[in-house]
Amino acid sequence: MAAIEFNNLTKRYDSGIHGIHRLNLKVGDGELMVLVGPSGCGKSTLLRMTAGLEEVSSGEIRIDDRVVNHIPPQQRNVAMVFQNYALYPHMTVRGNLAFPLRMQKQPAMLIEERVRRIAEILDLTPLLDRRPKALSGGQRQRVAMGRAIIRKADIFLMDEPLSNLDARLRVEIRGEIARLQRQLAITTLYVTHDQAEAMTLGQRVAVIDRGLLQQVGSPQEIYERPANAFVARFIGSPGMNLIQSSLYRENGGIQLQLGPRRLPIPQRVLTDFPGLATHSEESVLVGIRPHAIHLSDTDSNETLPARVCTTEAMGHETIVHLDTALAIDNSHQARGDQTHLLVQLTGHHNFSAGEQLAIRIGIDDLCFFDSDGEAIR
Amino acid sequence: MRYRIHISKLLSVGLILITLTSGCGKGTDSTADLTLLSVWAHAGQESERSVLQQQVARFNQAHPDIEVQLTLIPEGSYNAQIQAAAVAGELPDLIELDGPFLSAYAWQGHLQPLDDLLDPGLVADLLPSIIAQGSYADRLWAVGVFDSGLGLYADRAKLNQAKLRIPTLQQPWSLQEFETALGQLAMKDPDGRVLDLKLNYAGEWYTYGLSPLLQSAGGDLIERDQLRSADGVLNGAESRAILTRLQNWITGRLIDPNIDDAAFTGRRVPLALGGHWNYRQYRASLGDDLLLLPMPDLGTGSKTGMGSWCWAITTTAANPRVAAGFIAFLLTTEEVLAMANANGAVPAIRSAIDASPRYRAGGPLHLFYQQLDKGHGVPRPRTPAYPIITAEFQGIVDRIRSGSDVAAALDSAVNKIDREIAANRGYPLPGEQQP
Amino acid sequence: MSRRRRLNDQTAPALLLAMPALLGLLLFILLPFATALVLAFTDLRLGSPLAVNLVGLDQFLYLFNDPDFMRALLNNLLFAAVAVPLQTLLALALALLLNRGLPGTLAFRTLFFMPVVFPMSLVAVIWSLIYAPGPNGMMNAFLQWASFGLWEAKDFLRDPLLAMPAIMLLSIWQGVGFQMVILLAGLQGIPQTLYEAAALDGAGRWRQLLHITLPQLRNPLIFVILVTTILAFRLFDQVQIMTRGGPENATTTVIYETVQAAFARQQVALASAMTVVFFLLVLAITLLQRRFTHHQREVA
Amino acid sequence: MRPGPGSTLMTYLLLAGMAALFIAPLLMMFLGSLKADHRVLLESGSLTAFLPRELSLQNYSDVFRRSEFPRFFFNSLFITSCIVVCGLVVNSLAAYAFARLQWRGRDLLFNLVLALMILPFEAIAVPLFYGASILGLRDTYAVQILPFIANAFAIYLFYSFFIGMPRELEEAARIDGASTLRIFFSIIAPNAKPVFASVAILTFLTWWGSYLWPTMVTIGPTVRPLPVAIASFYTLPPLQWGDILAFGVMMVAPVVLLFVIFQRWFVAGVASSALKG
Repeated sequence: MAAIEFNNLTKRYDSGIHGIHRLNLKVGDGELMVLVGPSGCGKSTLLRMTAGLEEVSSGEIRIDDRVVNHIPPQQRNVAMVFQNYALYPHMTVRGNLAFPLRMQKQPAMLIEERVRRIAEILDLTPLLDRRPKALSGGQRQRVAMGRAIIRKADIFLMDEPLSNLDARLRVEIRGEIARLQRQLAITTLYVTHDQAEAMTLGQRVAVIDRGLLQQVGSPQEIYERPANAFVARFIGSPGMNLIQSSLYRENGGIQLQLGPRRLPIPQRVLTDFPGLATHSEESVLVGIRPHAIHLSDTDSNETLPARVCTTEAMGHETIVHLDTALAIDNSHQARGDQTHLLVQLTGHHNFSAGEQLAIRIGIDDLCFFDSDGEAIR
Repeated sequence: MRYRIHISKLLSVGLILITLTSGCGKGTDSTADLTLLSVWAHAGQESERSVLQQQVARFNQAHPDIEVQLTLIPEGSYNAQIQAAAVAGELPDLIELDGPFLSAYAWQGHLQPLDDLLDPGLVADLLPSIIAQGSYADRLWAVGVFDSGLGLYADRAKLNQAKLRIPTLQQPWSLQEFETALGQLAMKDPDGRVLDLKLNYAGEWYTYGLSPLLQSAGGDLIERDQLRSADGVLNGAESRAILTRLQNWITGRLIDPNIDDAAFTGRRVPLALGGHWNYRQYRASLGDDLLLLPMPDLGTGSKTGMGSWCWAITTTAANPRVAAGFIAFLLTTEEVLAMANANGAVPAIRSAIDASPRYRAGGPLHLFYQQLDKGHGVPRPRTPAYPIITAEFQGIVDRIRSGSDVAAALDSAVNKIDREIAANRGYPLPGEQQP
Repeated sequence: MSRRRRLNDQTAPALLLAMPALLGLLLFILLPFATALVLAFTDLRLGSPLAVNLVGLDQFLYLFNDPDFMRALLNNLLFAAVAVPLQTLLALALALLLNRGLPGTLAFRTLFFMPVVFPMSLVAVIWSLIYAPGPNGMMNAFLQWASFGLWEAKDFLRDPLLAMPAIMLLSIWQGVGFQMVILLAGLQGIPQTLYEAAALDGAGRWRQLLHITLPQLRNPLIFVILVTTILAFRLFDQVQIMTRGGPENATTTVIYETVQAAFARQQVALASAMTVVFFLLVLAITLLQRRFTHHQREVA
Repeated sequence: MRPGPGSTLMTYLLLAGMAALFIAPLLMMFLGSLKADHRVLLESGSLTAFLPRELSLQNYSDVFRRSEFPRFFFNSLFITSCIVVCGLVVNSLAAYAFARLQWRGRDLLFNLVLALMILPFEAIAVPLFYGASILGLRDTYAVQILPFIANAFAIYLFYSFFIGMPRELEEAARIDGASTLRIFFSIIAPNAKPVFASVAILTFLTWWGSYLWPTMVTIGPTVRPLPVAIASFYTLPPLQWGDILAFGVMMVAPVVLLFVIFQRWFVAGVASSALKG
């Protein structure tokens, strides 16, 4: 059991690709920390530095208060599950499971016993004499897990362990991993690019982009109070709508320009976001979760006209792409271009393209970001 | 298919092997008070090999305190191997050498002179040709237990048919007679090819078998006094003339190419240049029709080839006396005869000649002995340059055969030989003044 | 300074692992070659009691004025110029035939490849028998049969005109399987879709061969040509066993001359110079090939 | 390229013709080895060369009587096995260090190794020969083995294979606590069997047939390998073709047997040598 601490951790590559830049993060003893971010953001690099597979350029990594920068992987007592599992193809499942213990020169009796137990836990007993080639994806994944947990490492490192599985299996094993981790209470760093996986699995989630730590917090916190426009866009499916907008000081209050309309910001919101006062007379980004936008039957002062562009029917919900007078921000995109306002409606809705709708945006559901994308709080 | 080779095990075996082989050199077993005498000889014909092996066994049995260890080396690379061993200082105590290569070894300082090691009585009994071939710079370095014989084998019936005179050593065929004989014989011959020069042999045979023609005509391979240059000798008028004649015989279709090595035994030709080693087979084929004739006198007398394998003691030999003892043993009458009977060569000592049914007076090969005894044998040039001389002469014969210009071939060879001698500064003896 | 040791700096274990091989290469390849380079500029003759001198380029000058050595070079070039294209064409033809995937292909491939596992020394001996002079020799008999009796029995290995072709023939026989296998692997790597596309575009068998097969085979072809060319310059075993360079230098080769100079005549310096010339030749061929293949990569 | 029936026939005809040319020398060697010496040359000019008549194993027993065949065979086997096995160890280890380990001077040294690849053995035979002579190593096993263990081309073949192996396997093993050597032997080597097989076969073929070097360095029959033995047996008078061919058959039989059994590996091994460049 151990806590991990990254202090000013930096990884530079000769090729100029950014690795990790001055990252500070603490992972508590027994905690499951999910590192999430788009591919190439540096999250795997962080994991591999923790494992000792990559050199640290500057800063330090501490495991249990011990600086491990120069300690080779063999001596860090960490276990790792690789994206492609890295099972030893020439060994049987039994051989794979036993390998870490054999490296520790454990007595054969004990190895046998531990392999048997782990196989039981992971339901691998009937597969013990097969080779990896003869296993299904899920089975391989379980062997990889088994190989990691068999040796009672201080730390688990998991590098996208579910990405090679189909969607159903992924959900299933996700739960299993969470259960195992709680049961074993081993400090775990879990890397994924899938925000949903991050949100369901992590006790805390660290969002990373372009080598920089964007935000750390519980899934709830990250979802509700994204630290910046990137996190706002990245977390949630679909991500938050970001609208270019401006604040105006008028009549002693602050008003928000939202498309053609100017909305006064009520006092209770200003209390929640005291920072808004310092950003009046500036352009800001307004974020709103797609599910917080509602349809309105009547045009009114509080509604905006919108035209249906496309609809994605998912069965239990419908996502509607709307053309509006709102200027959608494109500069903080995490996944693809977006020019429409997305609205997430529960239930099934039938709209035809071009249909005119009126939408209502509740002022209480908004988040605010300054022009750099930092959250205004 | 499943390959359950454990590579890691394989690899560890490999590592062990590395350590083993790097340690395993040659076995050096030596027992106390047993004098070891290492001997290298060429692996000749099977009969020759087995006689030598028997001789070694006999010697070892007769001398319980001496152990002769014999190594037989293939003839093809024999000289190269000895030279390489010399470089490494790994020469055995006693080596067998092909006569004409002796000078090179002696000059390089690998041999001990035999003058003081052999019993003068024994030396006196040796054929003069053996002494001649074994001498270099006025010392005796090697002695053979047999010498070689070269002559013209002839088909008596055909010679009689063509009404030709049977020449003798006292009165050999002259050049004119020889050419007339060729012509006469050719007229009666279905394909006109009447002489076998063993052109299929190639290699050292060319120098051994054909250079006596050169010498008989007054030419030579190299100037014999100083042994410094071939210029004016090998490409001199006499050499050029006789080799041109030789070329004419070949291109004039008088010579059988002897591809199947059966020109004479198949009685396709009535005349064949040949050596003592041919006798057994020829006799079997021609019976009483077989004649052995002296080489023709092409101007300066009948000349023949000589020299063969001989024994020399190396400078590395710790016990030259023991080595000389082994040589003396090989030169006892019985042993000389044993070997000469096996390979058919001319026994090296007179006492053995007398005991040899073939070589004694009246024997069918007595001529070979006479040629050697009476000084008709010309040793191949006794200079360390001999290897290049013979290589060049072989090249000359090859080029002549294919009809190239004789003078050009000779000049080019002379050029190479002289360059080689110059490059070695004329092979100065240790202590000799440099020119 | 000791803190500079980096986490993944594995110099110590790496040297341990690489050392035996590096040591071997150094001792048995680099060092001897460097020695040859140096010796080529001296007049060293092994065993000679005379002192050694530096002679500059004399040995090289000698070589290029030495008709034997020039003949050896010429023979190597001749061998490369004749045997290499013939062998490559034959290998290509065999590979194309086998690539049709007809039943029994495996047996044929086995057969064609079989001579490759034969040591050249054995091949030389077998073929010496095949080339036996006189009408009893297999090659003579075959040619006589094939020419309806017009062929006059020859002594192949002692005929200045025939010796080299004879050696070429057996070399091709022994080596063509090697090339064939490589070309076959290359052929099997050509996507079938290319042929289908070409067929749809109306290309016939020949045009497919010309415009798809050959361009796609470019790299394997260059490889086999290079290897065979280098082998042509390394020619030795056959010559040593069958003809000893003869007749009249008709089959002498650079390596044969080198071995003769070094081994039979102890002319170490001269042999070293020959070694250097030989190496430069091989180097030139290799560079030429590199150039060709690189060109190809840029295009593709 | 789907051949029609006509071209199929044509293909078979061509293949059969070529096959006849390829098989004739082999068949003649095999049958000749079973015939009396004088018949070999006599019959080689006619189709009787290929007729299995009056065969006997006499030549084979003659070979054993006339030469030390078992010794030569052992010598060849021992020398070649040592080169192959030691070569596999030494070259694969070096290739692994070049392909996977981080160390100073690696790239420089590797480029040097690549450069050595184009240096054919013949170019160093002469100085090597004198080196061996001066060190008194001639006529030993060592001199026929040691110089050929380290091989730049083998290193290259291993290197190409290792560089293509997934890194994760080694990383997993490192995390599992395996040392560098341990990783090599337990993880890398077992998963690189194809390249080990290729290199083993190429090395074996090269040195089983090696002739130039052993003619230079062997003197007597003690450490003489088969290629030199057959060459000297061939020049050893009297020339008895039956015996010579029997010698040849025995010399090549094990290799042919291996080839027929492991044919897939032979072919793959040879083809893999072309993947370079």
